[in-house]
Amino acid sequence: MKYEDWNKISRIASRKSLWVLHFCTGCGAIELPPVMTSRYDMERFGMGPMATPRQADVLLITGYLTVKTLKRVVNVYEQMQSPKYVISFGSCPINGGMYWDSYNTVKRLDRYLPVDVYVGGCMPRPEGVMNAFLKLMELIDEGKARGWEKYQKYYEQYKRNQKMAFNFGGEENEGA
Amino acid sequence: MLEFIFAALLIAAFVTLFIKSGRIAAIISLIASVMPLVAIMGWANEFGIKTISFGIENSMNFSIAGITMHLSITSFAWFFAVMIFSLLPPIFLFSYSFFEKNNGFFPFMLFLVTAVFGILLARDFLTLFFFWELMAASSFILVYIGRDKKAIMSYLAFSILSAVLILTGIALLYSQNNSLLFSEVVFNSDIVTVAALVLMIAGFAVKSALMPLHAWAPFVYSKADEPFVAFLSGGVSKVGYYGMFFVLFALPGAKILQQYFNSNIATYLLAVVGAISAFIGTLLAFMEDDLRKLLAYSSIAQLGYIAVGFGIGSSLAIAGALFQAFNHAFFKSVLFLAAGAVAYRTGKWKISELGGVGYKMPFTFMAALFAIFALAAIPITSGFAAKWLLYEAAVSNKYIFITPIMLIAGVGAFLYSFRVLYGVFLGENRHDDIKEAPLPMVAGMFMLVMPLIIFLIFPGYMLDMMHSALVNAGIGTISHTDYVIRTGMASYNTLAVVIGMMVSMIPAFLIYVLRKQKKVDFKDNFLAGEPYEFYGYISMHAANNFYKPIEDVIMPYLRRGALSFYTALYNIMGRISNALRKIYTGLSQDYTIYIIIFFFIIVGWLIW
Amino acid sequence: MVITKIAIIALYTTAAMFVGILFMGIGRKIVARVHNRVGPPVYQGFIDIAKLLTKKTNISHGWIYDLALLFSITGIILTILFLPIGGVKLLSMEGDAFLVLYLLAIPALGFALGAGASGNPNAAIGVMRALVMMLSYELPFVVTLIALMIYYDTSSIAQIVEMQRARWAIMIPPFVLAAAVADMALQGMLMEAPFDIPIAPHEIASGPMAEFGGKHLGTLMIYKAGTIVAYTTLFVDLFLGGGVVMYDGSLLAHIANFAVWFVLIFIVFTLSLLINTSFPRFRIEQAFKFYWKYEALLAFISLIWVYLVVIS
Amino acid sequence: MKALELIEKGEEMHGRAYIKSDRDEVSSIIKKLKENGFDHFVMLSCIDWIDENEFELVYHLWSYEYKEHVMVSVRLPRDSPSIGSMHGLFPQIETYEREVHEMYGVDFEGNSRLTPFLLDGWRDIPPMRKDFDSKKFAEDVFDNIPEIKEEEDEGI
Repeated sequence: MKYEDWNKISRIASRKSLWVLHFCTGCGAIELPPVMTSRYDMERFGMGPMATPRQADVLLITGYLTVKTLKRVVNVYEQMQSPKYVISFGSCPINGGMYWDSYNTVKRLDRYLPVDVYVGGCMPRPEGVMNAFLKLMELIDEGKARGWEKYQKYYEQYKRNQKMAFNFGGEENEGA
Repeated sequence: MLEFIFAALLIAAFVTLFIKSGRIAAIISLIASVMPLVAIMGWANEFGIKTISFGIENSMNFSIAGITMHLSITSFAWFFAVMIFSLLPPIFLFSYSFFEKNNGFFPFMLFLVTAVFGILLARDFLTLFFFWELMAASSFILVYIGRDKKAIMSYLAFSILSAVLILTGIALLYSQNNSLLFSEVVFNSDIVTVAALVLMIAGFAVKSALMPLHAWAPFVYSKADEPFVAFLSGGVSKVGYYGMFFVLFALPGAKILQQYFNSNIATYLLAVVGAISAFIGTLLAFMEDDLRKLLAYSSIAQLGYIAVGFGIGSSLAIAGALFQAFNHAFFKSVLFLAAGAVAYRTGKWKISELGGVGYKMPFTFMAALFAIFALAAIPITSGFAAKWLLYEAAVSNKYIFITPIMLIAGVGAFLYSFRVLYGVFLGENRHDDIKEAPLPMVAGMFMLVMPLIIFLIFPGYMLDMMHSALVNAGIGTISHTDYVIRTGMASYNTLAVVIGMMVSMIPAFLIYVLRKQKKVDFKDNFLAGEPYEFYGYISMHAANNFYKPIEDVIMPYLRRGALSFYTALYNIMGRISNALRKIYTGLSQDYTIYIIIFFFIIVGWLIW
Repeated sequence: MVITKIAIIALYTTAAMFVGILFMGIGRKIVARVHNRVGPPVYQGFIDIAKLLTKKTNISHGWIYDLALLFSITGIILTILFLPIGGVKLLSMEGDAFLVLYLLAIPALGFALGAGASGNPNAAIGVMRALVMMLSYELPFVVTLIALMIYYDTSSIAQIVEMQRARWAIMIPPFVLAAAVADMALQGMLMEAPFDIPIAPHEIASGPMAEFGGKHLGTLMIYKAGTIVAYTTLFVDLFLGGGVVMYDGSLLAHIANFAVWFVLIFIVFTLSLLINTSFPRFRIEQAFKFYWKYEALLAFISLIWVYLVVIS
Repeated sequence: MKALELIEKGEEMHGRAYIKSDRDEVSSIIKKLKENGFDHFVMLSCIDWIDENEFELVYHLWSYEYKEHVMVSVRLPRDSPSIGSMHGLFPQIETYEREVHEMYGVDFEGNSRLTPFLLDGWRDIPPMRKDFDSKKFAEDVFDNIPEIKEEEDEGI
């Protein structure tokens, strides 16, 4: 699917009205409400929190992911309608953060889901979150935020990785 | 002509008595039921829809045991006959595949049809009562087939009550002017005639389940076979209203009541009873879990509207009432047949157990959907025109208490109509194994839905059919063309609505067509976020006690329902009969004492 | 002549829908200003709808689910056709207030069917609340409607607007009470804060819209915009004279009436928004009791008052 | 310390009463404490003394009356750790026992719900035991999940 012929209006439209599904895992969940208050006000970019995956464009993963939570995150991601983007907060989804040696924490999130924007920091401040949103808007505008296409294209590889994580590395039996 | 029809119906009834297989019996009764319909249509273009007069031309007199019965067609009977008898062919088509074995449904149904035909054609009170009893008897046997004790007992009690009321009414009238022929009955506004009128109206009201006399309806509707209940609630309840219409308007009953009380207090009471039964019927309907009981209460509510129309009495109101009767006959039969089709396939009646039937039975669902739209009076069906006339009449007569209650009952209809659609047909798919209902059933249902569409676009045709009935009853008519109804207050142009809808459907259709979409099955959505295979199967169908928050608010006020009134009545009767029983002590000398005492009373009364 | 009539109707309907979508953006701006926030740009409504309609993948749960899409837009445009806008009688000579009342039910029921077909339990509970809300706010609204009909002795909205030329209905003493009651009912119809029970995002995941995404949600946004215009125009037509200032059919009259109508529905909408921002959400029983106890009482008082005025 | 008066053998540690007991008299001690004011069951913790080849189960109780915290500890052999379930005394002990069972492998007779509780589809030895090397497990499970290989021509 050639990216350029995807008309410009729908790219502008999806950039200026991003609806956020706030998947509150780990300790980052409390970082989003300040962004909605009057000091930072993400609504001026047309962004608003949405209740269900069907209505949302951006999936916000806000902390460490255990294997059990990863199952739910993948299910929610697949229910969203593309074009969909993923932003992950904090250092845990990047490389497991301070739980790097834990038996249960998933290390690199982008092996299971295509992540468009990472926000570093062991829970970023609201300014960091705002920068992440602005960065995502830039990427959409330049046409670089195509995680959902990547997921569709390499679907088998993602599914294989997810199954391996669900079986804690083992290949044989089906994940419970 | 009439003799031929009666003969055909009775022969068919007797023949089907002895046929075992349901299929053949259904075919015979189908043919037999088409006969009256053909005759009625014959009279229509013979006399011309607008010109049927009160005449006696096509009459027939036969005498049993020396009493001559006078039967002939009139304009009111013609309108009600069209309404009731066009229900029959689809119902018999439906029951072709509903009954494998002929369990007595067909013969007694045909007896019931002859009885109804007789009532509509009766020209004197005796024939009216004779066929009324025949109708009560045959419908009682059909209820008996349902084998439910409570339904049988309540139906028996209320049929007897209605028969007694009508008989005393006739007796009082006979004492006035000792002739039974309708044409010779002369009315003078005195207490006896008024009492007779009130008793007869009450007698007819029992059959059409008005609020205080409705106690039998929920039991009977939920326990008898669906095709019979469809005809009972669709057709037979209209016979009650035919009687009421006849007594109030053909024999100038309403004018007598008006002169006697020199204000229309009596008919206003009838309107209030109708409005109350519409309001409380709706409230009870959306709290019910059994599908057929819900439809029974909704039937009581919709019939209440007709009583309101008759109560108001203006030409607008009666036209609205007759239109509503026509619509109710059709959409209520479709709903009961749809409930029958669902029960035929899933064997369940409780809404909480049903769910997702619409995906596997799309045609039954479509028929029920359209009937529900007609019931909820949505402007895309003919249901709205009827209710619109009633609202216009009520507002133009400045009835400020009846109109809000009626409108709220109308809006309440949305609640239980969604309950039926969601609880039974939509929601999470719990019935994967069922197939669509057999073809005859679906055909029967769609034949019943057709008139609702025809009279959506051209309500004028309906008003033409009513025209002769209204003119002969001395009620004015409504100015209307084929698709515009004009009343003093405003006008309703159905063509504008239909064209407006077509035009405004274009943007929606464009959006629907331009973007392609992917069908998604259920497992993907109702467990949003939870991995389906891990969690096992939890039923997520929010069907039972659906309106719980409202029930808790309304139920305390409805506690003293009509049923508690009847149970109290039952207890009193029980105590009185126990007391009376003590008289029969079984000793012969007590009886001789009673005879002597009675003899003295007679002698004393003669001397005094 | 017919062509110009159709052109006017088409123009006014699209203008009304345009104003509705504009009001969604303005509404969010006003709410933001009350929260001392900057708030989205005024044309945010258009962007949201454009984004939703240009979604790449759309999901559907069967033909009944798509029915919601068809019903909602058809119903709301049909309702706007039957409402006089700025004094211009589109089709409202053909139908009357009862027709509009029931036309407003078409999208609600079609939308409920779509939510029901989506199979999501949240949607079913949301629809139950929406229908109960409709039942509750319908009683006071209908009673005030009847009061108006009895006073003006007509049930057609166009004639009511016609008769309010000299004096707006709200200036007549009994109708001040009726207007207050109707305004609270309007709060329920627009599903603003104290009564946004059916679309509560926290408890039932935005209720009936739980499974609507992409173009279905886009049509729902257009329907929401339509309802904003339809309900406020209904209120303005019944109580504030339908915004008719100049009566000759000239172009200037059209523009003046349209402007006055725009200002009036803006005031009514802002009033409901200010109530929206200052109230938490009611529970469904509280809303039902509120409408059927206090509001109905006030409504019946104004009805009887009008009845007495009419008789004397 | 009120707890020490109640049960003789025990000493005071960091301001808390510390009572050593063995397998079969633990429930009687806890029952006694519960009846005399220690009605708040704080938690059940387990320590893995790998060099002494023993598990130590510590039942923490608190009394609002005396404002005292008492720790009843039990030593279990590491290879076959099993003890009677206490959920008769305090219902919530059942959940703590499930967690200790899943994380350490201690068996509690009488607790019917020793099913997998926090870990999903776990097939290794209970992870909190000292002989379980979490770092190595994390590396060989999560680190060798293969990269997503993309065809080079369409580098995004």
